[in-house]
Amino acid sequence: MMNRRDLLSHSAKLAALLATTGLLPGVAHAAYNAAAFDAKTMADLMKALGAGTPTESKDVSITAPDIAENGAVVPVGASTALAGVRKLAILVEKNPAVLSALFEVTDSVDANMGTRVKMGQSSNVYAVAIMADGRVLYAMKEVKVTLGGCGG
Amino acid sequence: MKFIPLLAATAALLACGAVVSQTKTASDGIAEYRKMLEDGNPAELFEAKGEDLWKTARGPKKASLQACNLGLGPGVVKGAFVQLPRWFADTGRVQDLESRLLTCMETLQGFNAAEIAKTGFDKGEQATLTALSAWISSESRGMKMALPQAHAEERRFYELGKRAFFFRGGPMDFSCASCHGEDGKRIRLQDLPNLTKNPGDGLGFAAWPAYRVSSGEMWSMQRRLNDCYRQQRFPYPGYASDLTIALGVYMGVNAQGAQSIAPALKR
Amino acid sequence: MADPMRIRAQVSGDKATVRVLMSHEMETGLRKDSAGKLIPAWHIQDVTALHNGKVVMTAQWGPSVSKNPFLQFNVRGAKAGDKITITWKDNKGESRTDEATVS
Amino acid sequence: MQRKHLITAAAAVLVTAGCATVSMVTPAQLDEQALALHREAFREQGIAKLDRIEQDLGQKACSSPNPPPDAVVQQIEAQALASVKWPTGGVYLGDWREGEKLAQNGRGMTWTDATADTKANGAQCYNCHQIDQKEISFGTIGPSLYNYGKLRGVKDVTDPAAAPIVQYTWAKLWNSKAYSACSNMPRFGHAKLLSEQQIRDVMALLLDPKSPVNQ
Repeated sequence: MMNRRDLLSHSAKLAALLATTGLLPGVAHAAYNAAAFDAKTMADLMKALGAGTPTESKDVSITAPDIAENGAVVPVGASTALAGVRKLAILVEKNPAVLSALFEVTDSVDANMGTRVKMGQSSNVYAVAIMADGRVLYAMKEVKVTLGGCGG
Repeated sequence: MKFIPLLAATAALLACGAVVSQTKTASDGIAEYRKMLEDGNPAELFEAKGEDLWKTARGPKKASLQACNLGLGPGVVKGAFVQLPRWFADTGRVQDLESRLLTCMETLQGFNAAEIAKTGFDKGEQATLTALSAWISSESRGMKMALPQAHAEERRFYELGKRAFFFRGGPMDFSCASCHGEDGKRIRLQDLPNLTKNPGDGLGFAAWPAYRVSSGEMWSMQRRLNDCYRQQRFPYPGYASDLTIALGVYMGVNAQGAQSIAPALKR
Repeated sequence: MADPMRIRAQVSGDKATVRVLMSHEMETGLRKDSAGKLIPAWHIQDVTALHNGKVVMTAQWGPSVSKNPFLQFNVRGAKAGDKITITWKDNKGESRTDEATVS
Repeated sequence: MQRKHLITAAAAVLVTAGCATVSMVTPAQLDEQALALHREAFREQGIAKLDRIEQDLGQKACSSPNPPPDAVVQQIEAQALASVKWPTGGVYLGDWREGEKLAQNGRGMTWTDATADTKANGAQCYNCHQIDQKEISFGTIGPSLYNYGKLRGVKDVTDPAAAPIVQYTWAKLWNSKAYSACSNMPRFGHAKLLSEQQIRDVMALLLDPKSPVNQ
């Protein structure tokens, strides 16, 4: 792990660089897909992403706990060993909007993304892989969200 | 009402229904969840901030805290956390980490300690204290709790803290001991450390400050105690008041030898 | 300005595991304050990861990513001494970039 | 932090006089000092006024790792039992569905709660007890209450044979100290934490043969 001081001074330089160019070096960023993040169902989401009908697949894995001690932080991972993955998505079925995170992967990273999401209640959680050949594959797991502590 | 005592006995006999095997599964599930969160504790973000705040010249006197004596000599941070609260000759008081930081912020940096003590958590210089305690505690990570008890005041505070721990009051008759006085108890699915003795490495006093997952906040020990009193339905305890410091001495001395994992990650 | 990220990038085999903690409220826009007023959404929308200056991954996040977000991924072919750069941008247009050296 | 406490000052005098040890301060003096520490530390906030740290007989007697003497225990229990207000019209049971909601709810009476009205309060049962088996997140400070009525043979709450257990349960909820002077359980009726109707609903959760608790 790098020294924190170095990290700070380095990032200050970087920030200065970015400020002068006004651009991130070499980043062609897709515009934020607001429609996808408004989608209430998996079907709506696929429409917003311009993707086909998803099918369950053993080649896609979801990592999530059986029980979450608190819904504010639920660790979720999506991965697949398949080649030709374009996007990986993490969905929570019963959240007000189903999509939590959408990753655009390149050949320079494993198709294996981990993050943490909020869950309002117990729900199915999905890892979805959108493939270069148009296939949409998913894995699903139920996560129980428990009430904890004194509750006051 | 004559029937009642007899029935009470019957009821007591019947009271211990079976706790189903599902419990074990739930506890295992929680353990698995906690393990998944171990790597990447957001407390790190506060540690980084605290280290910066310690070293930055701030306050009316434009001074850093690097000359602050946390008990092991001016500027010595490593190992200081596991020996607090302790007696300080310059103030003539037993002080916990946050009380001591207030002293340093006042004497070295020229802040008004009483004003900061009155400020709400996470606001203004209180946010500074939270970050500082996160970093200072992290500098003793893995060390064993070793509160000194050589000074008479330290021993007196232990006795006062013990009394505070068992003090029942409020509309629900709660004391600290209501929840933390026995082994193997839980509130909901959360294990309750028995704080009347050494509850083990990284439990209870040896786990705070901690990042609270439920609120997404960094909590210092003072904040932890403040919320315990809130949940006990007590009135509002003064920040770094002698009562809270005495409780710290009681829990810290009981935890003697326990390894500190602060700043930890909590529900 | 937003607080710095914590980035750890560690070699394991022929790749490096990158773990990032970001300091952000990630307000959902669905919560109310104590006065009953809706707190506006405020969350990271875009994340970009660079390996020695080359984009290796981008992400879009909604408000349901947890407060003080955590991100983990593996960069193929990354070696000790390589640079990993992470940038996030939120829906208010604020952004933050930090860099770490693979160890 | 300029506040210098009298007791601290007094202790400092002892210290400077030399050879000060805790043994020089008697337990009774420490008790007094601890009380003073409480009075000094707390301020009122919202609905949490300072009268909350004024202890009654039972609170005071149960503020120690050791139980109070037998005579005091009996006094506390007798007072508690005498304090029980029996339900108006002899109606002991309400709606178990409402009872379940109350059992789940751990809110009320803190300084962040707007009102001390019983309507704002939960009964907090799951914090300490297993009740409905479907709820896996339950505490273990109190005994399991799963099958509470069934285990005690309550098939019809209006049956006179069920009266003793029904009445015991009511009294336990109203003032838990009636059967155990230092019980950890709050005095829901006596301390005005729950209304009569709310207690009826919790009673139904525990005793109604139709309640999921008794399946």
